[in-house]
Order: sequence, then C-alpha cells, then structure tokens
Amino acid sequence: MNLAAPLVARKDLPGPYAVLEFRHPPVAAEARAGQFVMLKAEAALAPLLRRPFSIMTVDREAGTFSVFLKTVGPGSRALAQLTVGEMAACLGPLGRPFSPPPAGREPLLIAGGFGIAPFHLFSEELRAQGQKPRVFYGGRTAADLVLGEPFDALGVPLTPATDDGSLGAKGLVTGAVEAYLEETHRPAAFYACGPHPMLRAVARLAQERGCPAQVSLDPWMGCGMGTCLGCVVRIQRPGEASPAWRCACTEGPVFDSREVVWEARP
Amino acid sequence: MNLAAPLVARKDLPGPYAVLEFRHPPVAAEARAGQFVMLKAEAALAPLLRRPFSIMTVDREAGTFSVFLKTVGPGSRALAQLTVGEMAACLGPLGRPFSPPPAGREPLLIAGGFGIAPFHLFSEELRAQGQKPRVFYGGRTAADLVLGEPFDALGVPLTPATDDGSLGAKGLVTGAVEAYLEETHRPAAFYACGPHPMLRAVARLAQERGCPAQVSLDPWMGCGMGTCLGCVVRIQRPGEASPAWRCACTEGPVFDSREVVWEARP
Amino acid sequence: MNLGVEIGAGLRLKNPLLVASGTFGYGVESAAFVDLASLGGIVTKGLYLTPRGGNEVPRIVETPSGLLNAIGLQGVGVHAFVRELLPRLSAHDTAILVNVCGDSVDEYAEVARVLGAVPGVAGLEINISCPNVKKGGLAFGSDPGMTHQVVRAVREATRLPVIPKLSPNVTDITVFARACEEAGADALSCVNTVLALSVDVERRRPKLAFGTGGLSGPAIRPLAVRLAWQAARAVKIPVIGIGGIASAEDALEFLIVGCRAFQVGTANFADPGVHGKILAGLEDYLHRHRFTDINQVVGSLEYPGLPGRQQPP
Amino acid sequence: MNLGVEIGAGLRLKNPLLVASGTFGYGVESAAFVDLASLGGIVTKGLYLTPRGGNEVPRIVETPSGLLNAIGLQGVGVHAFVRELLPRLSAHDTAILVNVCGDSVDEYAEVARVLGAVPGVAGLEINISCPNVKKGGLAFGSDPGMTHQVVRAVREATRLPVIPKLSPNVTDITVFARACEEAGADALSCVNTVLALSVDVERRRPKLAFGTGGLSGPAIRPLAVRLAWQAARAVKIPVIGIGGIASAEDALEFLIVGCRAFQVGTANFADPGVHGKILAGLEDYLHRHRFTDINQVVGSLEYPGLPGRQQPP
Ligand SMILES: Cc1cc2nc3c(=O)[nH]c(=O)nc-3n(C[C@H](O)[C@H](O)[C@H](O)COP(=O)(O)OP(=O)(O)OC[C@H]3O[C@@H](n4cnc5c(N)ncnc54)[C@H](O)[C@@H]3O)c2cc1C
Ligand SMILES: Cc1cc2nc3c(=O)[nH]c(=O)nc-3n(C[C@H](O)[C@H](O)[C@H](O)COP(=O)(O)OP(=O)(O)OC[C@H]3O[C@@H](n4cnc5c(N)ncnc54)[C@H](O)[C@@H]3O)c2cc1C
Ligand SMILES: Cc1cc2nc3c(=O)[nH]c(=O)nc-3n(C[C@H](O)[C@H](O)[C@H](O)COP(=O)(O)O)c2cc1C
Ligand SMILES: Cc1cc2nc3c(=O)[nH]c(=O)nc-3n(C[C@H](O)[C@H](O)[C@H](O)COP(=O)(O)O)c2cc1C
Ligand code: FES
Ligand code: FES
Repeated sequence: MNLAAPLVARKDLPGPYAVLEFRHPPVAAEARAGQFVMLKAEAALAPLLRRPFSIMTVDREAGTFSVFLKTVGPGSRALAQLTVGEMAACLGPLGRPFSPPPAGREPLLIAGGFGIAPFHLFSEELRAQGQKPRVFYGGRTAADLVLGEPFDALGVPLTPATDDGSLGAKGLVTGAVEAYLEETHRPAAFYACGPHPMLRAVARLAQERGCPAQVSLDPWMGCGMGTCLGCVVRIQRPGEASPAWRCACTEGPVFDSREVVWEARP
Repeated sequence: MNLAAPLVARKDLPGPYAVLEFRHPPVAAEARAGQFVMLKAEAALAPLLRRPFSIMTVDREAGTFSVFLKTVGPGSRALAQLTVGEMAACLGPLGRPFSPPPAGREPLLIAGGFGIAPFHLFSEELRAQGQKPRVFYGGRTAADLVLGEPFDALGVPLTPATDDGSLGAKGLVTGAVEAYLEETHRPAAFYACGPHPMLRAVARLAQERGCPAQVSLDPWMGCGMGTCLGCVVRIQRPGEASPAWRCACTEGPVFDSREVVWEARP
Repeated sequence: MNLGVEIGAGLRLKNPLLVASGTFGYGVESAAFVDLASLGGIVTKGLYLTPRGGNEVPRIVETPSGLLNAIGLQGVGVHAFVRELLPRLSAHDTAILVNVCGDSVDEYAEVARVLGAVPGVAGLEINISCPNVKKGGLAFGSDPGMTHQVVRAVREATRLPVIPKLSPNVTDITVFARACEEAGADALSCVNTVLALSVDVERRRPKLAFGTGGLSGPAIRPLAVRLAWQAARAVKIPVIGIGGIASAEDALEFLIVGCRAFQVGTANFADPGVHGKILAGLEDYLHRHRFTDINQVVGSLEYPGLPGRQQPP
Repeated sequence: MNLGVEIGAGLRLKNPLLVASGTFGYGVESAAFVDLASLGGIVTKGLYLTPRGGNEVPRIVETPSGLLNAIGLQGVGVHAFVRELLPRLSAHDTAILVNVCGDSVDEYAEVARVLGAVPGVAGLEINISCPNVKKGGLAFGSDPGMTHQVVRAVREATRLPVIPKLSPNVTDITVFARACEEAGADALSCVNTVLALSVDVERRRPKLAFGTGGLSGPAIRPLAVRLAWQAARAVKIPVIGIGGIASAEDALEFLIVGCRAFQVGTANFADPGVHGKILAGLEDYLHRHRFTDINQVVGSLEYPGLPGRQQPP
C-alpha cells in the first residue's frame, strides 16, 4: 500500500544510525520479517526515487512500524532529518519474507551492519513459533553494533563480532558462526542480511556445512514493484537450463543461497 | 562577502511569514538600508540558486542581521525550515542602498507586503540622522501586515492600508499616502518597496506631486553579482540617448523612479 | 468536463495520461498499487520477437533530478506476452499499447504482425530510439532514411495505429517527425531517453555496467518540451509528449505546446499514486481556466513572434 | 602535485579550472568575491564587434537541477572590452580567453583579428553554439560545413589559440569535433547549453520572453559528459569539458573521460566560493589515488568493451 506515513517517534543512536517509527496501518498489519518498504521524505525535492528499508519492528495495535536507518547519502539523510509529525512517502510491505527453518534446525541469524534490522521482527516471529533463534552481529568496529539491546529484551542470545575485535570475537562474523557450530554440532539453518561479501561468505559456509541458508540481497532498487528492472539478480533455479535475471524486489530480497549466482555481481 | 551563516534566532509570524536572524559579521558591519543578501539553505539540494532577501535589521555588536521571510516557493521554504544552528549560504551585502532625502523633505516609506523589510533598517538610519520617517504599509488584508510592531518600538508612525479595509484605510496604500499629503501639504520624498504595480503607482504619484521617489525593484535575480544578467531592468538615465539594461543587483535594486522605464516589464 | 482525447486512427483514450514504456512493466505488476482503469492507457515494456535478457547490473543510477538507465530491453518476447500477459491485462478497462522493438526492419514488422493478429492491442509504439542496445534502437531513430523504412514496414504489416517513438538525440527532430508522417505513422511519441554517461570517479568506470545509458526524469523536461513542441508544429498527426512529467503542471506544458496526450515514465517509480494526482490536477486546471474540454488546452501556446494560438482540429 | 594543464597551441593553465563564458561576466565583476588568480582561466561573456542589448526579460528561469536562460549575448562589444575591461582584467594573474561571437563568418574573423592585435588575450573560444540569438550562434554550430567555415576563417585571422565551442544539440558531435580539428582548431569546448523550452501554464506562454532558452546546470551533466567523451575520442586536440560542474567529483568525470580542462558555469551563480572547493577536492583526489599529476587522470576511463585506458601524450 502506498501511503503518506507520518513519523510518530524517532530514537537517535550513536553514529549515523537512528530508529524511525512511522504510522502505516497496512504495513503494520501485514508485514513479515524480511520484507521492506520504499521510503522517501515527502518534502524533499531530491533525490528523485524512494529508497528500500527493511521492516525492523511492527506494532499491530498502534498501526506503526519501525526501520533501522543508517545515513549514507541524500535519501537516507532526508529521512534522518524528519521530525516527528512530518511525512514520508511509503510503499509496502514489499518482497518475499524469510521462511521458517526445516524441523530440527536451529535458526542462526547472521547480520552485518544495518543488516540486523529484519532479524528483530524475525526473532519475534520465530519465538512465537516456539523456535530459539540466535543472532550473530558483525561490523567493522564496536561503533557499528548499535542495535544489540533489543535482542536482550527479546531474550535472544546475540554474539557480536568485529573486524578489529573492539567488541566480541575478532574477525568476520562467519568466524563466530563457525566457532559456534564447532562447539555445538547442532544442525543449523542460516539466515543472512548484510554486505554482499558477508552474504557470499555465509553461502560458502552453508555449502561446506550442508545446511540451508536464506540470504537477503540488497541490490540497488528503483521502484520496489518489479517495473524498473534495476534490481535484478542472477538466479539459477533447479530445473532451469540457465540462470535468469530475477527482481530482488518481487522475487526477493530473500533468496535461497544455493540459487544465487554469486559471480554475477561486479 | 560569501560565508556560511548560521541561523541564530527565528521568530515565526502569522501566515507564511517569519523573521530569521543569521550570524554574518561583514553584512552586520557594512549593510545599509535597501541592500540585500543572496541566501540559500545550505543542506537543501534544490533549488539550485540562492534567493535575494532585503536586510531588515543588523546587530553590529553581535555580528548578525535579520531578514523578513515570506514563504512562496522552494527557496524560501527551505530557508523557512532552517532550525537554529543550521547554515545558510549567504552572500552580501549587495546592491545600492537608499539615499537620504533632499533637505526639507519628509521621508515617506511606502511598503507593500514583504516590501516593509528594508524600511526597518532605513527608519533606524533616518532617525540617526535626525529625520522623522513615516511608514505606509499596504497589503491585501490585515493578515499581510504582520510587521507593524517594530516600528512602534522605533517610534516611527505607521499608517496601514488594506485592499479589503480589514486594517487601516481601505484601498491601495498610495491612497493613504495621497490622503496624508492632502492633509499636511508638506514636501515629501517617497521611498517604495513592494509589488511592481505598487511601485508604478508610487512613481506616478511622485510625478504628479513633483516629489522625488526611490523605488526598490525586485526582478528575478540569479547571482547578485552582476554576472548572470538575469536581473536587468530598463533604465533611462538623463543624457543617455536611449534606455539601457542595467543590473538591478549591482546598480539597484534602488532606482530613481524617474529613470525606470515602467513599460518594459511584462 | 471532457478529458478524453484521440491520438490518431480513431484511437480514443478516456484521458490523456499514458504510462511510458519500460516504466510500468507489462501493466500487471502494478495492478496491486494502481487502478489500471484510471489510466488513459498503458504502453508496455519493449518487446522483440524472442525473450531478451537485458544488460548486466548496475542498470540504473540516479543523477540530479534524473535517472540514468541501461536496462537493455529485457523482456519476455512478443509470443509470451500475447499468450500469458495480454489476457490478464485485457481484463482492465484501459487502452493497451505495445512498445515494439527489433534488431532488423523485418523483426519490427514481424512483431507488429503478431500483435495485429490478436485482440486487445489498441496500438503499437515503435521503439526506434532506445539508446541501450548494441543493435537497432537508436541506430534506426537517428537516421531519417532508416526511420522511414522501419515505420513503413510496420505500417504495411498492421492495421493497428502505428506510433513511432522519436529520439531526442538528433539535430532536427522535425526531419524525423516528417519522415514518420510520410511513412504512414498515425501519431508520434516524443521523446525517448537522452543518451548520457555517468562516471564512478573512484573506480574510473561508467556507473552503469553497459557504459552509457538513457537519461530520464525532470532533468530532461525542458528539452523534451522543446522537442515535442517542434514535432507538433512539423506534422499534422497527433504527438504524445514524454519527458520528466511528475505533476499536472508538467503534463500541461506538453499539452499546451501541442501534444494530444502525454506519458508518465520515471515518476511511476517515484510514486505509484502520481496518476491520480495528475488527473485531479488537470481537472482543477480546466475548471480554474473555464475550459470544458482538455482538447481546448492542446496547442494553446502563445509563442513570441509566431502566429497566434494553434487550435486542434 | 601538479595541477597545471596545457590546452593546445602552448596555452598553459595553472590548473584545469576555467569559468565558463556568460557565467562570470568579464571577470572584473566578481573580483570582489573571487580571487581571480586562483582560477586556471576566465572565459569572458560572448563578444561581437559592436555592443548588443540582449533579450527582453524574463531571461532566466530555474528548472529541476537546471537553469534555463536566454540572455541573448548582451555585451559591450569587442572594442569597449579591449579599451576598458581587458586592461583591468590583465592585472590578475590568470589566463584570459574571450568568447567570440558573430552574425556572419566575417564578423567572427574580425572580432578575432581585433583580439589578436592586443596583449593580454590567451585564447579565443568560438561561440558557434549559442541557442539564444536569432542569427548566427547555433545555426553555425549545427551544420558541419558552416562550423568548418567559421573556424577556418578565425584560424586565418589570428595566431591565438582557437577553441570552438560545440553544441550539444546535434545527432553526432564527433562530426563537428573533426570538422573543427580539420579547420585548424587548437582545442574544443564541450558543450554549450541545451536548447529547451519551459512553459508558464497559467499564462500559456513560454516562461522566458525570448521563448526557448539554453539549459545548463547539473541536469545536463550526464549528457555533457557523454558528449565530451565522444568528442575527446574523436580528435587529437585537447577537449575542455563543460556542463553542470559544481564539485570536484563532477569535474573529475570530465577529466576521466578525456578532457584536459573543464569549465564551471552555472555553479558560479550558486556559489562564488565553488572554485576553491573544487580545486581542493582535486588535490585530495590525486592524493588519495596516489597520482602526482592531474594529467594522469585525463582519459583514464575504463570503458566496457573498449581498449584499455587512453593516456594523454
Ligand atoms: C531490501 C533492502 C533493504 C534495506 N534495508 C536497509 C535498512 O534496514 N537500513 C538501512 O540503513 N539501509 C537499508 N538498505 C540500504 C538502503 O536502501 C540504502 O542505504 C539507501 O538506498 C541509500 O540511499 P541514499 O540516497 O541515502 O544514498 P546513495 O548516495 O543513493 O547511495 C549510497 C549507497 O547506497 C546504495 N544505494 C543507493 N540507493 C539504493 C537503493 N535504492 N537500493 C539499494 N542500495 C542503494 C548505493 O549504491 C550507494 O552504495 C536496504 C536496501 C535494500 C535493497
Ligand atoms: C532585491 C530583492 C529583495 C527581496 N527581499 C525579500 C524579502 O525581504 N523578503 C521576502 O520574503 N522576499 C524578498 N524578495 C523576493 C524573494 O527573493 C522571492 O520571494 C524568492 O526568491 C522566491 O523564491 P522561491 O524559490 O521561494 O519561490 P519561486 O518558486 O522560485 O518563485 C516564486 C515567486 O518568486 C519569484 N522569484 C523567484 N526567484 C526569484 C529571485 N531570485 N529574485 C526575485 N524573484 C524571484 C518568482 O518569479 C515567482 O513569482 C526579494 C527580491 C529581491 C529581488
Ligand atoms: C528504466 C526505464 C526503462 C525504459 N524502457 C523503455 C522501453 O523499453 N522502451 C521505450 O520506448 N522506452 C523506454 N524508456 C523510456 C521511457 O518510456 C520514457 O520515454 C523516458 O523515460 C522519458 O520519460 P520520463 O522522463 O517520464 O521517464 C525507459 C525508461 C526508463 C527510465
Ligand atoms: C546565464 C548564462 C549565460 C551564458 N552565456 C554564454 C555566452 O555568452 N557564450 C557561451 O559560449 N556560452 C554561454 N553560456 C553557456 C555556458 O558557458 C556553459 O557552456 C553552459 O552553461 C553549461 O555549463 P554549466 O552547466 O556549468 O552552466 C551561458 C550560460 C548561462 C547559464
Ligand atoms: S526495484 Fe524496480 S524492479 Fe525491482
Ligand atoms: S542577479 Fe545576476 S546579474 Fe543581477
């Protein structure tokens, strides 16, 4: 649904991060973890197009949802500058959500940077299904891991990892996941959202360990509706002769890691 | 001088009006009544160019100046949305100021709408020279005359006039001026700032009454420096064979009403 | 108040708003977000005889007030369109125009023939101006002789209204407009995207994988209005204005310079609700200016030094 | 770190930043706001033999990320320039290029002759691409034969570096680039403004009194970069990139596609401090990318499917 969504609350976090809560009843009612919205500060004359943001939490009663925003350029900046009461043009919920893990597999949610966003809602969904998700949260340095607390509140264990070791295990987040697997030897199902190299690493790990992985890709998106064909990713589906371009906005952003043709991306 | 000028204070007035105070020591130090600045909200990506605004007051000690802003489009809106501490790109002071009246003539300052702005500083200048200026302030309706008080504070008599009679005399502000002249029979010098038709009416009245008039024109201005040639107005100077285009930004905005070729403007 | 217009060969639209090719998929994608019946018409994504994969990514990048794209005419091909998509699309009460592409004159004609043989297609827009393919496209649209050939071949292949889509990347668009008219075109679409290049200075490579791309959006509107105006004055057939339209005011610029209808492209991406706003704005304009028919606005431009306002037939 | 460049016939600039014709007056106007000695060079407002009044107002209107103008080459004429302005301008340590206009081939040549006879002029930019005059201008720049004639005539009239300024309003800019090179041009300026039209829908008239105008600013940058790239690959003489440059990154796009220098136009209006920012940004870029000379960046574009990076001589 395409609506003008008023900003109802905002929480500024350290660095370029903030959590913005918008009123948009259809998103609040229908959103599933892994889905996203296309957002634009209404008053802003530039940039031209909306930007995709994962749905982090929903409040079904209040008819609101929140996004975890990292300011990186004009679109995110215009959103970051919204004051409570101001409007964002908002289309959503969009895209295919994460699907629950196969029976008997422990859901490991692997996040890099703002990729943590969808795992908040996903953790809630999994808990509601009686599952026990576990989050691995990676970033360059401690300053990038600003969204840990909410998971404590949810009672979801979170393992941080930083490239510089300033918080949690030193090195890539996939290293922390491997360590955990070594230690538990439990069958797992991976869910990954974050920078492309991290997603690729998770896909590789999943293959080595023979466990399923759902990855949330983030190609550039122009419309979110399947019409601009800007967001296409190469997907090789079983039974298909050759890989095909598929819209991440309508057939993703969540894909089975085995179907993603990882080389395609420059 | 071209500086990033922080907004140090703002006062929102009824309707589309506000008074914005910026810190810009060179403008504060040098500005004379009738001069203007080219302003743009720094963060705003659009519009492209700065916009001209009259200097309303200066605080030489604090190194600040203020403008009286009417929001009419993107440029003024972006300025109206500035919060204290945010920056405006500011070039000034620019243009030729009002010059004092010939000896023995009473300065009548005739304003329409936001044209009142320069007369605040001009009243201060005239009072400092021992002159007794009198302001005539016209608008469509009472709601357009939001800047009266400051003149009471300055002890400058102000005669309002509105097209609908909702405040002061009913009809054009020039009518109020005529009434005043009828009543006093004192030799006067006109100063006018406001919409083009009002300026033309003042020029006509000045001619009938044989008294000098300085008018502040407001053509579209692209640069304020005399380089875009977008702001030209037709001026016929005594001794010149034919009218010439002159830049309102460098040779104006204040002109002798007798030199302005009034037909030229569409 | 009448918003209905005719864009040649009896092709009537309930209102002058069409969605531009390549910015609305095959129509069905957006049905969830847009009431298709509210549109004057839909122009589909460009179609060849066979499916096309399109270009590598990145395919799209934003520029100041513009969008640079090199999708490369990814598409399902005309047969799959006729078989799977056209039936679903026909369920909606709006005019369906198909954007016809080809690597050769014959392919254009063949695609037209296929579409002429099935119900539900209201007209053909001939894409001789796509800058994002290695063969055909712009090559046909930047040579008056080739343009004439393609249009003539399509004209002979179908009875459907034939609407060549002109390129802005030419010295004199009136030459191409007349070539199309002579070749039997029923109307003209003006214009396609502007051939452009945007560079990633950190990597010293084009931002788009394809290299150059087509520029669209508000940035090109003043150029597109000029071209549509020149084309409309050069021919008798109707002209459909395209380029940077995102509001009723933008659309009115094209109507006033002589366009009978207009297409909304990039703005579909920015706001799926843009169509309702534009149509409401047009009605409001007619009302304020005491017009009763949108056609009264068409060609009403008063241009300095030119004989008064042109009036539509 | 070297920012110095050469733009043909031994014309050396201390840095690649020039201010574009018509956006910096005769240089002297801005001396109060800009340190002229910090500029690589100044290109003056266009000059004819005699003074010109220019067009009616409104002459300028803003468009999305762009500026539409129809000043109409208002100017003091070459004689007054040489007499009154050139001496003042020469006091500043920067290269002075004069933008040469004419209604006829002879007038171009005559203006060039006058300027060749006085000290202080570093080069001539030949304006065959102004869209805002009824005679000359674009007419010369959109016909390769005329272009050749004008450039040849100026070439024969002076020993000063001759730099034709090309129009973006053509189908194939390489034809014009080569025509200029053959006629003896020392360098090329790419590009002038884009012929465009903006309509006041309330009054149903063009927003500009002249009617059409020339579009400039960031809106045209992707088009201008494409044209400068094509021109630079078509000729051996240096190309000066122009169009929508407002930052170091914008300027680098033009350098990377093969321009030896660039001009800043509309951005002069928006920010008289833009030059310092751009030059600082260029130095920072060279530093970050471990270049020691701006010329190493020139033509360093890696374009898909094209033989590696072009290197400047
Ligand atoms: C499905 C999905 C979910 C996302 N969720 C979040 C989130 O929860 N929180 C968050 O902070 N960010 C999220 N992003 C990324 C976010 O969309 C970009 O950071 C944002 O679009 C940047 O726009 P900008 O104008 O601020 O910066 P720009 O200057 O436009 O771009 C800065 C960087 O962001 C990339 N980018 C720009 N536009 C897009 C786009 N439309 N789609 C994808 N990448 C783009 C550019 O390639 C560039 O690398 C998500 C992206 C996708 C595709
Ligand atoms: C010397 C001078 C002094 C001025 N002083 C004041 C003042 O003290 N307070 C105030 O509120 N306004 C003042 N103005 C008018 C103010 O500059 C315009 O209202 C403003 O530029 C509108 O810009 P915008 O983007 O908000 O609206 P736009 O949508 O750009 O334009 C709205 C209207 O303003 C006119 N306009 C737009 N840009 C300019 C421009 N650069 N120069 C002149 N007119 C323009 C347009 O023609 C249009 O009619 C002054 C103008 C001049 C020339
Ligand atoms: C992403 C994208 C894809 C396009 N695909 C096509 C196409 O397949 N066929 C075509 O004729 N035009 C295509 N166009 C051009 C548009 O139909 C339109 O002519 C152009 O975008 C200008 O209009 P706008 O500024 O409103 O977008 C495409 C434009 C965009 C932005
Ligand atoms: C107001 C204005 C006046 C101009 N006058 C001239 C001129 O006299 N001669 C000329 O060759 N180009 C002229 N130009 C074109 C510019 O020199 C430049 O080529 C064009 O504006 C593109 O650069 P920009 O986008 O940086 O402005 C003018 C441009 C503007 C905006
Ligand atoms: S974002 Fe436009 S098609 Fe996916
Ligand atoms: S505003 Fe540019 S010359 Fe006056």
